[in-house]
Order: sequence, then structure tokens, then C-alpha cells
Amino acid sequence: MSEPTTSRTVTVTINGTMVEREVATSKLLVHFLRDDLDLTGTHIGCDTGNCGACTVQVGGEAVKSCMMLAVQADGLDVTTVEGLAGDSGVLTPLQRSFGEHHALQCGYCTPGMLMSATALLEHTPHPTEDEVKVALQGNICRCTGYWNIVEAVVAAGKSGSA
Amino acid sequence: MIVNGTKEFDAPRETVWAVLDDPAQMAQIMPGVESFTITDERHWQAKVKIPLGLGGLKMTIDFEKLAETPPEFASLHAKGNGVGALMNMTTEFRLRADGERTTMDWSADVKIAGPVGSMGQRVLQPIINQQVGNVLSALEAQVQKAKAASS
Amino acid sequence: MTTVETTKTAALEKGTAKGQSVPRKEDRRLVEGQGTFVDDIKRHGMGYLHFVRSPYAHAKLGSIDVSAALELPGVYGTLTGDEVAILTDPFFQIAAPPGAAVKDYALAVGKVRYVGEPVVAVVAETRELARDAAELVEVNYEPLPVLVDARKGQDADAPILHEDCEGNVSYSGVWEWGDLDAAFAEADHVVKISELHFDRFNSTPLETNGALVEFNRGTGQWTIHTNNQFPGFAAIMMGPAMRVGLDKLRIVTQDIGGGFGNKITSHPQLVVCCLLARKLKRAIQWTEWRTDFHQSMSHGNERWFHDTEVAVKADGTLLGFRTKALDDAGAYLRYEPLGGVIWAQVAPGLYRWRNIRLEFTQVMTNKAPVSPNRGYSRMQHLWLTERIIDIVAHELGFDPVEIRKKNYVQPEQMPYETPNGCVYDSGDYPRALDIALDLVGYSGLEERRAEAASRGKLLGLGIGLTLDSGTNNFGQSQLINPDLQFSGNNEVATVKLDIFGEVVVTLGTTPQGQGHETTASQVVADIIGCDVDTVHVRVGHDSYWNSHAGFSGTYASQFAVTGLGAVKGASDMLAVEMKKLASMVFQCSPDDIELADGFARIKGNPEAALPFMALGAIVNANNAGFPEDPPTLNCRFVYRPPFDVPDKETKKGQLTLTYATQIHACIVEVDPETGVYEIVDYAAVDDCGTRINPQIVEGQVMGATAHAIGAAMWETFAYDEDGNLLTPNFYDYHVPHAMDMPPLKTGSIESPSPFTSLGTKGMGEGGGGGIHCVCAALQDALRASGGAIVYDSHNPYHRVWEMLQDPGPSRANVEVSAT
Amino acid sequence: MLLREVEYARPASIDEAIRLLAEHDGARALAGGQTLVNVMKARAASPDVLVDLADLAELRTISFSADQSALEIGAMVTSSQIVGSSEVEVARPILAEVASTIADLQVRNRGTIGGNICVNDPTNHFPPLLVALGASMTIQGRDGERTVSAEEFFLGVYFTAVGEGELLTRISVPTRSAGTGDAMTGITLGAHGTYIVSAAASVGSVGVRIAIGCVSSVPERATAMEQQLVGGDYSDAAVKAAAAGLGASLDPPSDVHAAADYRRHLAEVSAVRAVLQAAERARG
Repeated sequence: MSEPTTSRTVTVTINGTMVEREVATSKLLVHFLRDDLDLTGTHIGCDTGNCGACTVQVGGEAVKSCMMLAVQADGLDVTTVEGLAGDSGVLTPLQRSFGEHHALQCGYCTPGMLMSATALLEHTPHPTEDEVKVALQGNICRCTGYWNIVEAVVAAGKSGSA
Repeated sequence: MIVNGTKEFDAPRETVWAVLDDPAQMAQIMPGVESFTITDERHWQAKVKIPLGLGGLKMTIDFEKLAETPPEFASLHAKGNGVGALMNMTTEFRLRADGERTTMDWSADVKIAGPVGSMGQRVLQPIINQQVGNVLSALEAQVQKAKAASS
Repeated sequence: MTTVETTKTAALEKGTAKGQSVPRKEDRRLVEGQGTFVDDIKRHGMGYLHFVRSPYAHAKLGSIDVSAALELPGVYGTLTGDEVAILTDPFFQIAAPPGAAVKDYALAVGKVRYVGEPVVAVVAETRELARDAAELVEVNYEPLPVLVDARKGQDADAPILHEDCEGNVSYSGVWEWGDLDAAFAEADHVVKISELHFDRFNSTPLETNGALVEFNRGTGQWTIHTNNQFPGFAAIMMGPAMRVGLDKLRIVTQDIGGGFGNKITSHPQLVVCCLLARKLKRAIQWTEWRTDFHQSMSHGNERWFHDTEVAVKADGTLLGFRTKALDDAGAYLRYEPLGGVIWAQVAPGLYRWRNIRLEFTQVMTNKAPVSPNRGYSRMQHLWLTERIIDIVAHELGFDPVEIRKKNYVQPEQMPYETPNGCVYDSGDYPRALDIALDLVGYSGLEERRAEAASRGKLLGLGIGLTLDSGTNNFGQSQLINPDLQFSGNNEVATVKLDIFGEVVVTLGTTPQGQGHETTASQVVADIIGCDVDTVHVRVGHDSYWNSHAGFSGTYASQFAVTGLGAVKGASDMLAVEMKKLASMVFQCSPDDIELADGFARIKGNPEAALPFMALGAIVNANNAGFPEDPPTLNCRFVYRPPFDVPDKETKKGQLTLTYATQIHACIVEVDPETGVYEIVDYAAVDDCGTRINPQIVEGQVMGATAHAIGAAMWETFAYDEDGNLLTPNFYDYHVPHAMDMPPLKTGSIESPSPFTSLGTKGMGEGGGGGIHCVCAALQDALRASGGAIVYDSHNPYHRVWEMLQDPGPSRANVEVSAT
Repeated sequence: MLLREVEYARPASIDEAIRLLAEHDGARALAGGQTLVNVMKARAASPDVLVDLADLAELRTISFSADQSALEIGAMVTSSQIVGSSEVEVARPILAEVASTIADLQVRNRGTIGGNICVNDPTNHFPPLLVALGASMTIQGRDGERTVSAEEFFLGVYFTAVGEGELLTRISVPTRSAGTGDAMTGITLGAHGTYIVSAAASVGSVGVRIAIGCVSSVPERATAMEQQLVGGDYSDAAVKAAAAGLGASLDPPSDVHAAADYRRHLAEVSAVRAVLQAAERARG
């Protein structure tokens, strides 16, 4: 039996570490990550779920953490940009490719782009240019015009795993 | 945004007018009225929760009767304040008697501002049309009730 | 990947960092999510600020009741306009009368003048609570008639925004150079265009404005962590308003999520944060929402051009033009009316016409305030000149390519002085155009047109040329307000050799993605003789610790000139000191010393070499027995471009130091049934003189292209008649995403600037080349279906459909007469 | 960006979900949240209780009806699931084709077909498509379940036949028979963007069904056009002739993206294109 409450205890595995916290049911996942857990690599660029700067992986899929309540992530695996290189500090081929292809300028959209592209490469290791564009459609970048980002993801796919 | 139309009633003009002229009956035809206060014969206030499917929009609406020529013409101003929304509406209607039937020409100039207005550009007009449709059906029902009561 | 092709026409120098696309120093932290953006900064006990904003475009403010908000547990306090009016003075106005009389405060005082204007600030323990409390603030508004259309701003019955101004005009002036009467007498044709409209939009950086402000009661000093991109300007605005010296305002920036000029005018909100930090004795955190940004911050200048007349000779020679520009400044003058002069940096565009007259009027309206936006004010003007060229070509039957080439300033004329005394430093416009045309496949155009027609599509080619004037001469502000005490420009850098041989650089700039850490390192490395990795450029800007000057900041395409000029100057000084120090050690002449590979060594004797670490250690830790006036290895240089104050009578003078060019060309296909169109080919060719880091330069060109395509096709700040913004979020304000972008080819040539120490030119803004070329391409495509004239910079599908349905109204805009 | 306080429950069964929806005033079902959470962020609407359907695995399946005549899609099936479903590919591939153009990948990963149609935003993809396909919806309440046709289902923006205390459980789409062709087209704001006008058409042995989106608060059946096409002549000229007058019969909204007249025109163009493409597909 489940009765309505305004706060709940959630257990989420974030970047491989299990976290148990009491959260308000009205709290968005993105605020849980940024404000409660200090994982500030996940960004906020709009109020309406259009920009994708807050993209994280939940259960292996790219989702926008501003259109999801923290309580909805209960029991799930969440990966943020901080979890890509992990404790080893070794950048993923995709992260390196972003640098090599000048796929970022201000870097604000970058974490969301990386999370969307990482999910793509996990499903489709060697994507075509069109597949990359489709996967990144939900991520807005205002600096690069996307060309170098698409190129970086395609190149990461060519170079091997993500 | 201006919406307008024509509505026919199978009721005499006086019956229709009586419904439209009575704030208490008006309260019956507005969507989601939770409370209704009559300040004086020209001013009244309604607290409404407009049902929007995803959850209601609460608003306090102040009405002011601007002009009337019984039993054929009236104009009304409504100013609504709610969290996230602000509404300004001027509406007028003209009743034409047609024997035992009545034809109403109506129009409303609706202005919606605030976050709801800005969030909902793409759905605002369909929603307003939908609410207008609801009001007109409720009015029809109310008129029929009044007609039945008076006969 | 074939969408990007670069035509390299300048060989890279070998063995130097300069000219190489070295990897960016910024990238590592940013791809790891370890950048520090303003909303990432937290302080113990900080209060979150939420603004109560006006739902009305124009209203008198009645009583304001904050008591219910204050009663909510966890609410720390509020600030109202009444308090602001007591605690501060109105912001300094750049305008001369009539605009000078505008009273602009950090919160609305007495009246609100646009939807979204901050009226009350509420601070609470959490973000959520601040918003809840804001909903409990009761504000009484008495709505007033609204002015939305600037064209009605001077009507007798127009609502007046600022009663102190006696009208809505913020600035007006006549700008005339050459002999217009003679030009029109000489002309064989006069082309008249009754109205053109440049639409309102902005670059919408992905990170919105924000701040974390602390007040130190002991020193009376504020520390303002913010993403303002021009702290020097913010301080000039804030200090006098807050009645404190500028040194009380420590402004700190770190990573900034895009700016594009839109993050210059956040000073009103920063003042609110400062007042609340002092009042509530706690750190104040403010992060603007996207909707708030769209409704209230830094829209680009909307501009009309009326009664344009162009004098043309029978052979296509353009003699001159006259027009009346009407600029919409929005509700307050936050950086305006500088837009009233900035356009004059590019008065003739790329063309040789010598006779120009422009009556400029700027009007205030009940819309968001206008402030700099990538290509600020020049974009609007260049759009006019490009529209003129294409409309003249269309009406008189000239080829748009040939008429351009015929009228371009020619490479052999460089440096070229424009009719208003600006000097175009270098460039080869015809060659750049040829490269762009080649990249979009111009030679096969007619075949492609026929092929598209066979599929029922209308195909058109357009060219858009743009000048990126870099490094403002702030003396131009005196042309709109002779009393202003601004002129010239400056920027500062410090370069020091640290104790273990690391080179440490501080900049006065506040980059927002332009890669200053990287390019500065490249310049330093070449001069000091070390590799780029040895150079450490401090991230961000701190007005307490970074050396800075009055015009420090990142705006107006100037880093490659002023920023790098300062870096080069300081690096040269340091190199001299290092050589001197080495010569003292080796007992030789400084001229015998060379700096290379991290060593100071005697030329021709590589064995006699001191590592930089030794130099750093000697000066910093082992300096007993030094002579008088020893080297400090800690050098500061202020770069100052050689500007004079422009002539206020003739309005002539050098307004800008360098002129980079971008030439854009595109091919569009229009579906005549719906007006839907698609860009099927696109090329941008850039010439910004010597490129320090070609990849970064190309990235700027790409970004400017994307902004322009967005503005041409989708992005608009449209208002209804009540002054409500109809596009306050990314649903309705559609910015292009990855699937929207056309294939892009880029090319470049390098015409080094003779006026700068590195041959570089300011670049990065791009001035809307994409808007110009999309307009031209649409007009070319519609030629086969009614011959509509493209009269607006923004052409959504429905406008194209209207022009297809009935080209009449657009055609009625244009008239050709023989003289 | 910040929600008002809201109660939240996560039932383990459909019955429990229905009980929660029925017992709590102002309770709303939370599916993928790709619209509801947004609306709550703007505080444009504030449900009092959210009933999260995440744990109701039985609403996440795609299967065939007992007689194989229909595809049964659970209300919590996401757009991404539809895109990747082999059942959909076999039985009604248009569903996947359309689902793959909804919003963006992140939204498709969480957004559900049930949420998409219960919201019934006029710009949404599924409502006109399901009307054209002749789908039906199963709604469960305390007193059992009932089934309504797609036309009866859509009542207005954010309004459907799902009443208080009820839950949409599944959508039944007839499987494609030989000689059936489906298509959906329209004009969007940017590639795969928000629809300005949409049109869905399904051509089959008994004729054609056409539904227009973005022109009113519910998908509009183009019945007059359908009737003109009963003869089965789907030539370019015939379809265009049949569409004449469709625009004039509509009363679409004007907004910043399109004036009403332009929408009327686009409705005709889109209907023609959808029917032509559907007919071509019907021919195989």
C-alpha cells in the first residue's frame, strides 16, 4: 500500500555509488543532483525541458533531469557527466574527441551533449552523421552551430567504443 | 484575442435575459466556481478553479457590469488574478427576439498574461474556445431550466 | 564527415604555437563537468532570490504588500522599489537629452514599463520557498496604454513611457557624409524602398544571468561572483548608483556559459543582490530563469529603415543612399543609445559609395530593454546595405555577384578610408566572395535551379557580406553625447615567471567560450620560448587581483587586438627582463641571449643555458647582491590602440581599429505550396588577418553562422498588442538544433592587419552574414514566382507563403525612377 | 522551474492506482511526466496528488489481441519502446515512424503514448494519428473497464474521456491488413519540431480516414474529404479536388507561428500529402 506523501526516502545509484536521501516529492532530479549532491556538472538552460543541458542517463537511457522528479529515480542507476571519466580520471574517447574537434566553446551545454552522445554510442557504436543529429536533437548549443559536435561524435564512433 | 459567435435559444428573450442578468445564475454557468460574492448590483466576485485536465487553475475574478439595455444588450468586464495567470476580458452580448426564440450575438476580448499566458501560447486559443463552448452549453441548460421553471 | 571543408590559403608557420590549432586548455575541466559556472557557487546560509515581475507592459504601481511573504517560515527578507529609490541613485545615462532624463533603477519605481520587469525581490532559504513567497507578494497595478510599435512612438496620442523625457525619443541625429544632391543628380536610376524591417531577437546564451553576492561589513566591500561579461561597465553603472567607490565592488567571473553581448547589462539585478546582501547580512544567490531572460534581458535592436533612396548609375555603379532609421530601444536605456552610433563603424558596408545620409531616431517602447547582441547595431546596418544591393540588382537587372564585385572596396585600395573617416585596414573581398561561391557550387547554379524546378521547388542563391569591426574607439560615444568622457580603448595583461619556471598570465578579459586561455598561451609561448603547456592563464577574472582597465572585458570583437596586444606587450617585457637576468648570470650582453625550449641560453652555445626555473628562483628566492633596478619577472602591459576622438561636427573619425570580413553564401530551396524552405548549401569564408588558433577562429565563424540562420528562419521576440512576449521559452522561440543545420563549408584567407602588433583582427561576432544571405537567397528563389521583395530580416514559413501568395505588398515597397 | 508542494504516491497495482485517483481530490496520474512536470514547473496547473504509474509493468507491454486483429499498447509504453517494437513494425509501422519524430530522444525515452494522448496538446502527434487509424482506448475505473473510440476519447486540450478516478490502461490499434497504407505529415517548427499543422491518413479497403491536428482543441476528422474519396480514386487530381474546402471548414487558431488562414491552407496541403502517401503505401 502506498499513500501519498510530500517527501520520500529514495535510493539511487549515482555514478556507481549508492545514495540514500530523504527528498521532497516536488524536487526535480536536476536540483537533487546539483543542490543536494553537489554534482554541478549537470546544467540548467531552460525552464521547459527543451535545451537538454540537464541530460543524464537513467537506467542507461538519456533523459532530461529537469522533467523528472527525484523520487521517480528511486531504485534506478543514474550517470552524470562526472561519472564518465570516473575515478580513474581517464577521459573517454568521446570526451577526448570533443576537445580534438573543438566541439565545445563555453562548455555549458557540453555535459548534456556528452550524456546524449554517450547513450547513443552505447546503443549504436558507429553512428552515421544523421544518427548523431537525431540523437542530439534534444540538446541545444548556442556557441558551435553543432557541426563540430556532430563531427566529434562520429569520430568517436569511428575510433572505437565510447 | 477576440472570440465571438451567435447562439440560438429555444426560449423567449426575457427568460434568457433574466438568466444573463442574474449574477447567481451566471455563477452556475461559469467553469469551476468555488465561491461567489455579490458586492453590489454592478460588481461581483467569483473564486474559480478552472479545470484544465492536468490540474485546476485557481483564479479570483472580479466582474463589473459596464452597460446594459434590458432586455437586449449588456457588456461586462472581468479581471482575473491567479497564481501564474492574469486575465482581462471584456464581453458583450445582444439578444434578438424571434417569437418564442432568442438569438444571441456575443463577443469577448480575452487577454491572458503571466506565466500561463507565456507558457501556453500554442494551446491558449483552443483552451479558450473550449471554455467558451462549455459556458454556452451550461447557459443553454440554465435557460432551459429557467424556462421550465417559469412555465 | 564532409559537411565542413576548409580552404586553407595561408600556410602555417612551422615551429611556432601561433597559427596552430593547439588543443584548448579550457576543455578538460568542461568535458568533465568541472567548470565553475555561477549557479555552481554556494555559500553557507545563502539566501535564494526570486523576483516578482510585472505582468503588465505599462502600469502605474500602487501599493505593494510583502507582509504575507515575510510571514512564511524560511523567508529572509524582501526589497521593493521604494527602498531602492532611497538607497540608490538612478543609473547613469549614456544618452544626451532627451534620453538623459530617463530614470532607471534596479527595481521598478512608480511605474512598470515592460512585462517581466522586476518589481520586488524576495529572498528565502530555498529556491522553492523564494518562489512560493514571491506568489504571496501583493502588488497593485493600474494598467496604462501600451506602446509596442516603435513607428507609433512619436504619435501625438502615443503613451509616454518616461514622463521626465517629454516624449519617447531617446536619441535622434542626422549623419551625412559626401554630397547627396550631387550623387542623385549624377544617378541614372533612383531605387526607392519605402520600408524595411530588421527583427528583434537575441543570441540566447544557454546559461542565463546570475550572481552570488557577499557583503563584508568590516571593509564595506561586496564580492560579486557573476557571469557579467563586461565587469568594467557594470562597475561604472553600479558604483555611482550605489554611492560607493568602484573598489568596493569586487567582481569575479569564472566559466561563463555564453554571452554574445547579452550578458553586459545585468547591473540592475546585481545592485538588487548587493542591497539585499547588506540588508539581510547573508550571501545572496540569484539565477535568472529562461523565461525571465527572454522577457527582460538584452534584446537585439529592432530597426526600421524608411524612405531609403539609392543613387545608381546605368553601369551599376552605386553612388550613395539616404535613409531614415528608426530604432526600438525597449523600455530602458541600459547600453543605449550607443546603438545609435555603433552602426557608423560600417556605414558604407563593403562598398565604395561615398555619399551617405542617415537620419537616426531611437524610440523607447514597452518591450524588454535592448542591449548589445552579437553584431550589435552593425548587423542591422549591414543588413540594410546588403538588402539595398540585392533590391537594386533585382529591380535594375544586375547580377548580384557582378554588382557586388564592381562596387566592393578593392584590395589595392586598402587601407581604405570610408566616407566617415573609418579605415578598413586590409582585406580582399572579391577573392573571398569567389571562394564562397565556389564552395556552394555557383558555377552549376542554373542547372541546379532547373533540377529543383523539376521537383517543384524554387531554388535561389544568396550572398551576405559582413564586416566585423573589432576594437571600439569609445570616442564615438561623444558623437551621440558630446559631454561623455569616454574615448579610445585599452586592455591589460600581466605575465610573470614564477618561482619554479611556470609562466603565469592574467587577463583583463572575461571570456565566455572564446578560448582566451589557449590563444593567450600560444602568444606567450612563442615570445617567451616555451611550450604552451608551461603557460598558465588564470581562469576568469577577479577585479581585485587581475590587473584591469576601464574597458576591460569581452565584447565587441576585440580580444585578438586588445587582449592579445596586452599579452604580447607584457610577454615582450618579460622576455627583455629574462634576457637581462640571464646576461647578468652569464656576464654577457642581453643581445647574446635567446629564449627557447624553456631555456635562456647564449646564442650559438647551447651548453650555456639556464632553465626558466633557475631564472624564476633567482628573482623570487635568491636575490641577494642584486644590482639596483633588478628584473622583477612580473610584467604588466596596457595595450592602447592609437585612437583620436572623432570630429563631433562632421561625425568623422576612426571608430574601430580592425575590420574582419565574413562572406556567406547559401542556396535555398522553397516549397511554393507551403512557403517552407530549406538551406541546402552554405559556405562561410572568413578573413580576420593573422589567425592565432585557426580552429578557434573557425568555431567562431560557425557559431555566428548558426545564430544568423536561427534569426533568419525561426528566432523572433514577437509581442502582442498588449506587450506580452509571445516567444518566452524555447518552445516558441525555436533555436536551431543539430537536425536543423544545413551542410556547411568554411574557407578562409588571411589579410594581416597592418595596424596591430600580431596582424590579428578582432572577430567572432560575424554580424549576421547568414541573415543577409538567406534573405537574398529567398528573394532570388521567389523571382520565378511573382518576384517578391524580401523586406524583413526574419522570414518564417508563413511570411514566405504570404509573399508567394501575393507578392504585391512587398513589391509596392519598391519603386524605380530615372533621373 | 520549481514545483509547488505536491503529494506523491507510487502504487504497485492498477487497482491501487485507481483507488488513489478516486480517493484523492485533485489527483492526477503521472506517466512519463514530459508534459505534466513541465506544466507543474510553470505552475500553470498544480495537481494536489501525483499517482506515479512507473511500477505498473502491465501498462508497459505491447501485444496482440486474442484474435490478432489489434495491437494492444499499454498506456505506459514509451515512444522509444514503440520505435523499437517488432510487434509495431509488423502490425502498424506508422506508429513507430511517427513516434520517432516526437520531440527529441530524451523525451521519447520517458514520454508515453498514454501521456501523449491524455494531454492532447493540439500539437501532439498521437491524437490525430490514432483517430486516423481508428484506434480505441480502454479506460479502467472502480467499476471495471470501458472502451471508447479515438473520436470519443478526445474532448479538449488536456481533456479526454478519462474521468475522475479513472485510468487509461491501453490503446488498441487495428493491425494493418493488406491494402492498407498509413501516413502522417505536416509542417513543423524546425526539423522534427512542434507541429504547426499535422495531418494523418489511413487508406484501406473501406476507404480513407483523415485527421487534422493543430486546428482545434481536438483532432478534426476531415469527413467531407473522406466522403469525396470513397470511390477509391487516389490520383493527385482527385485528392486535391477532395481537399478543396477542407480549410474553409476549419476554425484554427492564430498564433506567433501561423495565422488562421495559413493553417487552413496548410491543413489542405498536409491532408493531400498524407492521403497521397498513404495511398501509395496501400498500393505497396
